[in-house]
Amino acid sequence: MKLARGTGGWRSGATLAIAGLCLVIAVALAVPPLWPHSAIATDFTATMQPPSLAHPMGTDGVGRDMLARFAAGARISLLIGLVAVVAGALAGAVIGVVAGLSRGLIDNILMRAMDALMAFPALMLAMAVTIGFGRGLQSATVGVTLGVVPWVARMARGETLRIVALPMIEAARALGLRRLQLVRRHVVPHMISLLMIQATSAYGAVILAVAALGFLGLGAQVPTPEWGAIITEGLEPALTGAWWVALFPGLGMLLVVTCTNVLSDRLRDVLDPRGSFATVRSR
Amino acid sequence: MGRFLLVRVFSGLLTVIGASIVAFFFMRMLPGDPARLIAGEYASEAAIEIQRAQLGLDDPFWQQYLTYIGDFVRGDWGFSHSRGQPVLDQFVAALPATLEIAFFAVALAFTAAVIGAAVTGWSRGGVLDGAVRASSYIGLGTAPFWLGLLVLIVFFERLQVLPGPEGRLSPGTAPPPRVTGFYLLDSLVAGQWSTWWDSLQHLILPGCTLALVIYAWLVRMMRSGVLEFVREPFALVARSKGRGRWGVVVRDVMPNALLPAVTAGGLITAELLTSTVLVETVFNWPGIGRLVTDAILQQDFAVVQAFIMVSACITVTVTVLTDLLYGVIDPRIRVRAT
Amino acid sequence: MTADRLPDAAPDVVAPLLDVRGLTKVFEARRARRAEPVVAVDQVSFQVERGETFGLIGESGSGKTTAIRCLLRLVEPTSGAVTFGGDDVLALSGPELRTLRARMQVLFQDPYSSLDSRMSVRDIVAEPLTAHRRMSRQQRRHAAEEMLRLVGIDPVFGGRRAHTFSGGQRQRIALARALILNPELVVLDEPVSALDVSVQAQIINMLREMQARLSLTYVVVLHDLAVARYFCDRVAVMRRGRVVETGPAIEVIDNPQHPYTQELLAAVPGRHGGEEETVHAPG
Amino acid sequence: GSNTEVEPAGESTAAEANGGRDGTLVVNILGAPTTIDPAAACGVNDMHLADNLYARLVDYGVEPGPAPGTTVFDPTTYEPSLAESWEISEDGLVYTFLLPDDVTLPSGDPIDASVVKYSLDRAMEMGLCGNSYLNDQFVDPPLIENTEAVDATTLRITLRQPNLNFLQALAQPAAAIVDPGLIEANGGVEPGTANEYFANNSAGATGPFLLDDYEPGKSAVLVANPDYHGEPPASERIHVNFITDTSTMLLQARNGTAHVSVGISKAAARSLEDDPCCTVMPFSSALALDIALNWDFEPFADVRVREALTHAFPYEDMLASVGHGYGEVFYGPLAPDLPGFSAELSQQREYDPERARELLAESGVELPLEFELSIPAGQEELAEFATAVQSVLADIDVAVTVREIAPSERAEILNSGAYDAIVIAGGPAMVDPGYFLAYDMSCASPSNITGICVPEADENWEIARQTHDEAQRQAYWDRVTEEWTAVSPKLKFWSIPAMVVMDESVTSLHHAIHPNFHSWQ
Amino acid sequence: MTGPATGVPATDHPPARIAPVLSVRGLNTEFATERGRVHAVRGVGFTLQRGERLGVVGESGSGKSALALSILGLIEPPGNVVDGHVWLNGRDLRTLTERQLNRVRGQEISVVFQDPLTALNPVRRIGPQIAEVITMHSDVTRADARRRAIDLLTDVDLPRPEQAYRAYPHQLSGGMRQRVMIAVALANSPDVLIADEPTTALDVTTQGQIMRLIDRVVAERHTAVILITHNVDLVADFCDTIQVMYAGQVVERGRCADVLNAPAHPYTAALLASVPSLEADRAAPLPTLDGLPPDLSIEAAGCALAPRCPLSAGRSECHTVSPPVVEVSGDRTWISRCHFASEQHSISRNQHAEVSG
Ligand SMILES: Nc1ncnc2c1ncn2[C@@H]1O[C@H](COP(=O)(O)OP(=O)(O)OP(=O)(O)O)[C@@H](O)[C@H]1O
Ligand SMILES: Nc1ncnc2c1ncn2[C@@H]1O[C@H](COP(=O)(O)OP(=O)(O)OP(=O)(O)O)[C@@H](O)[C@H]1O
Ligand SMILES: [Mg+2]
Ligand SMILES: [Mg+2]
Repeated sequence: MKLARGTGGWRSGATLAIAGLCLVIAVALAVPPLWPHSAIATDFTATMQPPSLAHPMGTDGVGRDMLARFAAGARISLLIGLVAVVAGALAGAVIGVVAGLSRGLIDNILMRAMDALMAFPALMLAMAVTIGFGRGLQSATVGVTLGVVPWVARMARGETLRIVALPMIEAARALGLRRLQLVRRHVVPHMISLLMIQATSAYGAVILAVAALGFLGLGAQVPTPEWGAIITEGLEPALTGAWWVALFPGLGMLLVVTCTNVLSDRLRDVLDPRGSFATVRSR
Repeated sequence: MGRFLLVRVFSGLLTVIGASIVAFFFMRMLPGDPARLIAGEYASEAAIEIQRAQLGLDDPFWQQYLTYIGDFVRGDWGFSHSRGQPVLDQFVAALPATLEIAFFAVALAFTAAVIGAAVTGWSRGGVLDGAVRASSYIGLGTAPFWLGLLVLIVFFERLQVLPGPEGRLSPGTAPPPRVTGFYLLDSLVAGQWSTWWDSLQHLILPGCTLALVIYAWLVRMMRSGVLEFVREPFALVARSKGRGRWGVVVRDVMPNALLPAVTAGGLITAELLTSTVLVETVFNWPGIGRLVTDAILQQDFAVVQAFIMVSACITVTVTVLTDLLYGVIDPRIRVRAT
Repeated sequence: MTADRLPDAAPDVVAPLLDVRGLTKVFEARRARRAEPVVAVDQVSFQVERGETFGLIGESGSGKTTAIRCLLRLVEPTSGAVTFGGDDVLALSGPELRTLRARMQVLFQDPYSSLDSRMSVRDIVAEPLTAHRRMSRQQRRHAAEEMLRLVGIDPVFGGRRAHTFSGGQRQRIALARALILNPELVVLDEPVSALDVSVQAQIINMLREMQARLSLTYVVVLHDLAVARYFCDRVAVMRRGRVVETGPAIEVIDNPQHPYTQELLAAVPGRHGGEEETVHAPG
Repeated sequence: GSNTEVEPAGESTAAEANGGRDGTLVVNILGAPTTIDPAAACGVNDMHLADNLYARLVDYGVEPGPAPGTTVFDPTTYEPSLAESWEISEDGLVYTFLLPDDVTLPSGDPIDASVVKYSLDRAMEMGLCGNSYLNDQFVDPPLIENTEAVDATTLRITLRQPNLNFLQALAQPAAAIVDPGLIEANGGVEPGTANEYFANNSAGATGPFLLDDYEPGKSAVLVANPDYHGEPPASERIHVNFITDTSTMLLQARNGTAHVSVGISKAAARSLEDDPCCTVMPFSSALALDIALNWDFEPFADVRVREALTHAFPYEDMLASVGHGYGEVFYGPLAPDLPGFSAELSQQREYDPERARELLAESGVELPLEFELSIPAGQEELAEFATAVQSVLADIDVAVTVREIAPSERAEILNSGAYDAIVIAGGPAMVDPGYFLAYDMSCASPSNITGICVPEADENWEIARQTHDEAQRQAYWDRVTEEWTAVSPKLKFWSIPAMVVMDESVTSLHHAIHPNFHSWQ
Repeated sequence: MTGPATGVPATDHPPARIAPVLSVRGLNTEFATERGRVHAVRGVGFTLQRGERLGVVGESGSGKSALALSILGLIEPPGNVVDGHVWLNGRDLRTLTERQLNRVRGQEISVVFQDPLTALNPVRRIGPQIAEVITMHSDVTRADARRRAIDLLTDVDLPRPEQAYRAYPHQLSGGMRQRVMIAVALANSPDVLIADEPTTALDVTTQGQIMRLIDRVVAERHTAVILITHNVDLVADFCDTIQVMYAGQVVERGRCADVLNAPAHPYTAALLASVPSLEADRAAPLPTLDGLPPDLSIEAAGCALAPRCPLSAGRSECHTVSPPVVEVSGDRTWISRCHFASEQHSISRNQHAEVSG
């Protein structure tokens, strides 16, 4: 019944979200090959230009075109988000399922380790990693991935325990299914949707974390047009009137993160198995 | 209850220890020689050697770790070479600033979130609910540092109604005599109205920036709680007793929806710590966040390491506390546990 | 199987299909909470003959479900003996246990949660085959459709997901799954209590038809005395983990000996019960 | 303020303008000291307070500055400070200082020769940066053979070898005179170790100001020292804010909350040029912006490659945009504001990408030439500069990767030579070409930070350092310059002026290599 | 609503005869869902006299709960009462404002729901949850309300009511919780009590106790009751009148004795037959209605039961004409919505004679 309410709004919300994401992806893909300016080429004759037709997002202090930088930044953010989320979700899922199925000592050790990782606010963990492994996008990616793992692992473990306790699994067990068959046929498929939901919502968080690292100078290095780093570059200009340097990357992030969050919520509404039981029951 | 408490505290402790190992591991991987950095670029080799020995950099990892933890527990959080001060002193000095903005932000965010969630429960999919949902999406999707910059551009650079990123008070304004360390309170205590007004003005932009992020998390959580509980039969029963829609939301649904929000304390704290670092940096707020970003710039890793450790401790502590608190305030657990 | 393990077995009668002796299950109290251990099943003994329908009745929490979960080895009983067709069920492990499970199937109470809502009903029904039989996909599919037809589901709907079916239909699907391995014994845990009365009758009819057709033995958990009387050959009345009365269904229900059974019976409202219960005249 | 009454009537506007100042001069300085112990201070940030808190034996001479009311230091002349006079022996090895007998510490103890000896010995014993400065980088063996308090008012310092810079060394913060009683009461002197207490506490009240309040990393409040041996400072009270954030610097300069801003960013300075709020003062300094090319990195071993790169940059354009027009382009070992500089010999290379390409082709280096350019982390201006370099070099098929490095790493890679090219924006602590080239060019010097040396010029450098006669010395420096430019050891861009912004209430300002607020008002 | 739907001419006034306490006319309720508009209650009408007990039976999804909520005006979006009147004590609840309705609910009409655990607010103590119904509707002091709440708890046979007053819902067993819910519902001695499956979630033995309790307390207060249940036997035991619902419509209503003896609607007949009784013949298969209940989002012509009805075979009007409401054997109080009500009636009579004979 939950679905019934305001479905139209939700559906159009999801459509809008997908449209928003597609827009950013399109910019990320299309601008670098098509746009005449490059993200790192400087132009000493056109520094700090406000947005104009020639430079729709203006230029920065060394005359780089901000649209080109925005697009390149979008590539970086979207890609890192994808890498971190996929890697983190995979690792987390494996850890969680193993912990959930093994119980006992292995479970304890794995989950303690996850707790230890989770004790840090995600950004702090990423900070430690980038400081340890050296600044840069690679270690930033590792850092944020590490932040995703424990959450997914905990979810996956909880889900594993929940699914294993479901009457459905008891039924399958009573039928004589093997453990591995159980995992493959029932546990994993039932977890996939939640995994997807969590991955989608982690995507936004990851993008923000990478940007925050860039902002702190621990992420992308000069002159990589990472969004967070661009915002840092735009800080001082913004206070002397050059608002355009920092504005667009932030807007881009807002768009991407909000869209993925909306999408993840919508996914949750559609995919959450508990939801689907509920609909049938009250029919 | 006693046993439950013990178990929870013990597991929290275990987590902190694990976290400290993780933090220590990464912070010890860093390139460059901390001894040289501390001794200075032109220091003699001998001086550097002495530094190394003092820092225990030649000891095996475990010993270094144990030494560090031992010192940490005893309140020796290392020496910040960038400011020539023990790290702990710096934290203590910066703490009131951070606490002030954090309290301000959390109070604001919590109030707004409760109102937002109640409105949601009342409007349920209506325009107002949509607005609440949108606001939470915006809060979740904005990078705090960018938002901070944005409000600075609007309210300081363009409209010039609020002060710029200059910390807690206008430069040249003397801080009020220290009682709590919170300027907003101290200036009241001292009756310094202009200082109070000044500190409030300075608090507004960073405070609201920080609050939006916290608000977004809180309202999201409470909202889903409210939407879940308004569908519960007891809400229907309350209505059948003759209570109005709004009354049901406020009296019957909200108490239920607020409870789970308590358990999010750990999450909120983590978010708060993270955002504080970013927001303080943008606004030059002289708190712990600013301290840390400065330290990052200066490669003063004693400070960063201490901060990472402390934030893990705080998060875990808050998580444990909220768990316990949940046990105290949720009758279902409270009664079972005692 | 040796006779000395079953000292009570009368040597002159054919050994029953299922022989449960002194079955006991104690749930240990959870550590963190101060709770007493729960004796869910307490020294339960009964025998089920081949081809009969044996009912376990009693109020909620009396240990019916736990008893059958024990004899299916879905939980490990604390003590007692279970013999099924001459095999000591509690001594089996691994592959032997799985083979045993093929002969001893189960149908759970809740048709909504005992089927994996993500799978097509054909896959659900064929699932036991993947665990126990070496068959090609085609063969499995064929067998599943055959079985679906048998329980009254049109095989053309085989591709649909379980959650698109009504409760009664789902219970049929679950039964098809339980029957596909040609089990000797089917354990039914409240097979109809989640269903509407009209559907309930359909399912009961079908269960009886299947029993006749496939010469099945049923152990069925019920709480509705009228249904028990109608459906079972013999019943055992359980209360707080113990069996308080056993005997042919008609005798036990029409002429209860134990006060608890009488109490149960008194609680049944009825249009056929004594007229003295009619309360008052309309105002 | 105590001086408002003696202010001439004509300056009443200024007095009105600083009416809100209530006597306190607010100074914003870029960067926070990591220590205020003069014996441990290394970087420029550590020296923000030293000259104000501690007396030294001698000080730099003073010249009128570029704007009315301003003065600048003269690195070539020295004036007595605490010492009333001094004598240098014929062989240049023995320095004898005559001290006043009426100067005391707040405790009442006189600041006599033993105090000075204690202070100098302390810096040397501790073996940190102060030791290096004091010995003009000759640390092994140390330049100073011994110090001796002959009597209460006579101090004798004996050197191992003659050194033209020694007076300048004594004008450095490293030669600050501290309070032995205070030191001994707080941990004394431990060889090889910095004293944690003095990292943020005054080590003695000997300078023009006392440290009234110090918040590490944030601010310091200085008040006039009543016991100061010289003229009392012009301002009774100075509030120094250490600013790490360039935008704060700009905002506070603009809205007048800081009367003087030292080290403001060039972009900010440019934006303030037309602002009536304040005056932008680019004081010339010995600092320069350059890129050190590591000769151990295969391609840079070839002089043609190095020369090619020098022709690749549109220096003027870059200075105008990236450098915001502050500074002066040049090519040579010495920055325009260092003694020994020759404008004629230090013409910047011509922007000629064609020639650059030809040279690269000639050298046979594999194209695209790839190298990593290290820059200090977190410095926006240098990041922009590196970006510009990267973009410009791309035109001649040279691919640059920029890497931001932390200070600790920087010291390490410089030490080990594990870098391709590194941006260096800086200058010598002692304004002397000999000192500067010791760490920037000389093969013989152990303190050569980049390890890039021009052996051809080494000999003349050595001679120049010993030459008393000014004209002769200049000739040697010119030769060094010629020999240096001939091999194009580095890329040189432009000199970096010290950017100071003051608001109209400031009437007197002195620019020295380290801030000296004595005459600021 | 049109006349045939309710069997009485449409008027906008309550029927004037002996004023019933509750009178429902032509009630229609719809839910907007993804699958379309689900017409859950279709022209339901009935009257209830003071102290009368009406049993509503029907299979899952036949609109019983929707009917109850529609009467109370508690249908929430996406649901909507599209049409109809609900006269309670002479006032049409459908014309009242929300504020006025709030005064009626809990005072003149109240409800007991199926699941006693979720029906009580889990984080509040039992006592205040009862006392607030009293304070909400009358000016009493807190102490008075408390006293009355404890009296009520005593009334519903809760052991140690003082203690129970301070308890949280989870500390009570299911049966006790349901007693509390009854106390809540009866706190202000309403004129009408709607009990929506009040015992389904309870144990067999507890069920009996609860029904006896309801029986006693409503008799004391002379409260009219609408008992919604799946269990025909329960209705037989407890109610005066039975109303059978199918697909959102009332298909048969009459005195229990009459209807249960010889139902005049095929659906009622099937419903009664499919429940095995304690005297059932074990050998015979249970009579069933094949097929599924109709999709309420489709407005089909003809009788809703037609596809499953044994009487409809070969009769076209079943599939094309919506059956009218007819009086059975000339009895005004016994109605059936079937083209062949009398035929069914006689079949049933014969069967009953056979069984008892
Ligand atoms: N996993 C478990 N851990 C602890 N106690 C349990 C567990 N499973 C069942 N119990 C307890 O065992 C007792 C018997 O439960 P069981 O489910 O067998 O009863 P039942 O007769 O099937 O009841 P119902 O009719 O409600 O299904 C109950 O008191 C229950 O609380
Ligand atoms: N909130 C809702 N949204 C959409 N449809 C609803 C909603 N509530 C009820 N319905 C629909 O209205 C119809 C009648 O439902 P109702 O709950 O009244 O049935 P019921 O007779 O009470 O069934 P049960 O015996 O299972 O309680 C069903 O088809 C149901 O799907
Ligand atoms: Mg059970
Ligand atoms: Mg219902």
